[in-house]
Amino acid sequence: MLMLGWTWGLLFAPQDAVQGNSYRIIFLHVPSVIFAELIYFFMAVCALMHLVWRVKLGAYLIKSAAPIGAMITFIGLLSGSIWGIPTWGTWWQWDARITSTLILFIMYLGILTLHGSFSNLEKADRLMSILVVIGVVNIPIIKKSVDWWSTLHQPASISVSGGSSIDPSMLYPLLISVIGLGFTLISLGILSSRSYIFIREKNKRWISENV
Amino acid sequence: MKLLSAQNITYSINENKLFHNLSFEINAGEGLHIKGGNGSGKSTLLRIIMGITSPSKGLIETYDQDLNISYLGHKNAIKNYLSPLENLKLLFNDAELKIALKWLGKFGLLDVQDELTAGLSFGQQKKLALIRVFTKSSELIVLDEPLVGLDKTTAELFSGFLIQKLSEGVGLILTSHIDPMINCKVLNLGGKNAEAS
Amino acid sequence: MLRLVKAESFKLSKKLKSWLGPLLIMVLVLIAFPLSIDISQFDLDKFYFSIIIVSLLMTSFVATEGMFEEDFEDGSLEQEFLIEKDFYKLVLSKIFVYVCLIGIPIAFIGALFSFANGVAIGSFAKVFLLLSLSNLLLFNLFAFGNALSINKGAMLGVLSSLPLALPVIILLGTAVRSIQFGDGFAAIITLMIGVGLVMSAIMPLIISAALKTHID
Amino acid sequence: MFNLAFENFNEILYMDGHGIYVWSVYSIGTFLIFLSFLIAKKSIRDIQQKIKIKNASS
Repeated sequence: MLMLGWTWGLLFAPQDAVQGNSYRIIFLHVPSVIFAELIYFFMAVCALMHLVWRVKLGAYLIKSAAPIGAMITFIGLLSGSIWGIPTWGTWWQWDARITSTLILFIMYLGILTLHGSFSNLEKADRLMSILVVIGVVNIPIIKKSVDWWSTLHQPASISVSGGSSIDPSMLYPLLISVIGLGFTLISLGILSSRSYIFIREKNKRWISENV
Repeated sequence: MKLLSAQNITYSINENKLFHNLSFEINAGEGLHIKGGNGSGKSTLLRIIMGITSPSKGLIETYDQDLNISYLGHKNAIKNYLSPLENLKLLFNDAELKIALKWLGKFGLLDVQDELTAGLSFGQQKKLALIRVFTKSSELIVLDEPLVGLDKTTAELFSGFLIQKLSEGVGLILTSHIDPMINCKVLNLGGKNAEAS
Repeated sequence: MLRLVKAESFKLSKKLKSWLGPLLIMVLVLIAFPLSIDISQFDLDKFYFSIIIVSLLMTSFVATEGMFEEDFEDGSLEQEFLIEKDFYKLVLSKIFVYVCLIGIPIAFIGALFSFANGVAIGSFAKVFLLLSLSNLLLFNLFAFGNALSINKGAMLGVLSSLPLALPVIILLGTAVRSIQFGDGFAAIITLMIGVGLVMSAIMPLIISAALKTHID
Repeated sequence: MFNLAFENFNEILYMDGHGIYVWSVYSIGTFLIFLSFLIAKKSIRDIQQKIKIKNASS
């Protein structure tokens, strides 16, 4: 799985040599923003699993997915603002999308700090899951309201996606890089959740037998 | 009459087992003294019995759905920015308040009833907290180290009260390092597979 | 329920720091801000409302800080749990009392200061209603943040729930515009009342689950 | 479609002046992803070692 992830992941570096200029950032930017949200929804599903059916694995998965989510959101923000320098002439715009992505990033950090602040890990798991579930309810609300706000304040806001008529020679590498990043993140997630499960269950017999 | 029974209670915190497969039951008018060293899980067991903490495995069964429990733990649940009198007024209605005031007199706290509780000594605060247990009518009394910090006269008043309550058919569960001078069953948490004797 | 409301309001009224503090902070920010910058009245008018809104956010942040902490520290939560078996009523009455004793006065101060902003006398009631409603929303949200991290000081939890409050701020901004231009205000107020009702019904459930986890 | 957009290696680096942005984004991105892989691997190795030590001692 790891090998597959890396082979796919490595693919997107050569592929984006197809078209010119700073557009190339799209091959990192768009996938990372997509996964920034997907990971959060994944975490929300895990949180529900943890809260409703008391599956411990759910909490473990959230805990190991949250740093990855924070990282990928950060990459998305960073690539977006660096992309903004040549195209918009500024690295930050109070645009709806950017703002809501920033809020998402803050939420990831909040989840991480919340979990880190408890000595009783089971409590931490449960409270974190509650926060994640509340957060997922709020994401669409935040998105909507930020959208609303930005249309009020800047009617002529800059559209981030490069239009709907995207050329196939750009679309295919984009798709491939989305899939590639997906596999990379899945393998990363498996790795880190494996280590976290080890850490949490180190006293169980099946772990010590299968080191 | 059975008040409450525990079946195969196991509790572990961060995967470390605190105790394993405990079973016991409490009948009305019966006392249970839980003994054990520091960190053997006495307080946790009390919290499990009251349903505050949920056990990792096992079951607590109460035979009356709304069993009235009075509880006094390590935390007094007393507001230290209020006076003793105000604290009592927060807790009780008028009828109960009369009984509470009587106890306040017996404990010698009438002189300080209008001062801030924060200024009271540890023992005085403990007495104030005990009044809650003494006044509320309940079917089960749960006490965690009630005798710590109490002087001899109060301790005697206290065990006298408990003995009277036991004879009235109230169940009692307590932990204490000091002998409470009451006849009750003993549950020792010291060993691994402790059982009620 | 009535018992809890009475007890909570008695407790809060005895804690001078907890209810007077936020009010003072609100007044202080609103007075200090115009003093701190050298700006003409006309320019100040343009964004004084956003100062009111931000200080509203900050004061409700401060006001809710010790909401559950004290009850958790001294063991009152456990006692309450033994009586009621959950915290729904406690949380509901706590939020109610806090909104009444702190939230509404803050809203009043905010509305008073909005006069300085060239708001017509007739709009006073509107601004007041708006700010009180938003305080209801904010207190609910911050109470949730508080409940998440009572054992580590409330700050952390409130910070992690801060993003949840942003929509309220945005909504407020819109509402203020609608007051100034005199259209769409009724729709916004209805929306806020609706959201407020739903939230005050659901939030205590979530908060009491969080509190339960804490004393577990 | 599969023709290279650039004529030589220098142009790939330069990209009409946008190269610095593009390459910095990619280098930071890959660096972060790579770093998190390393961290995850290291924590697995650490915990495995701990368990082994524990197994040996018991």
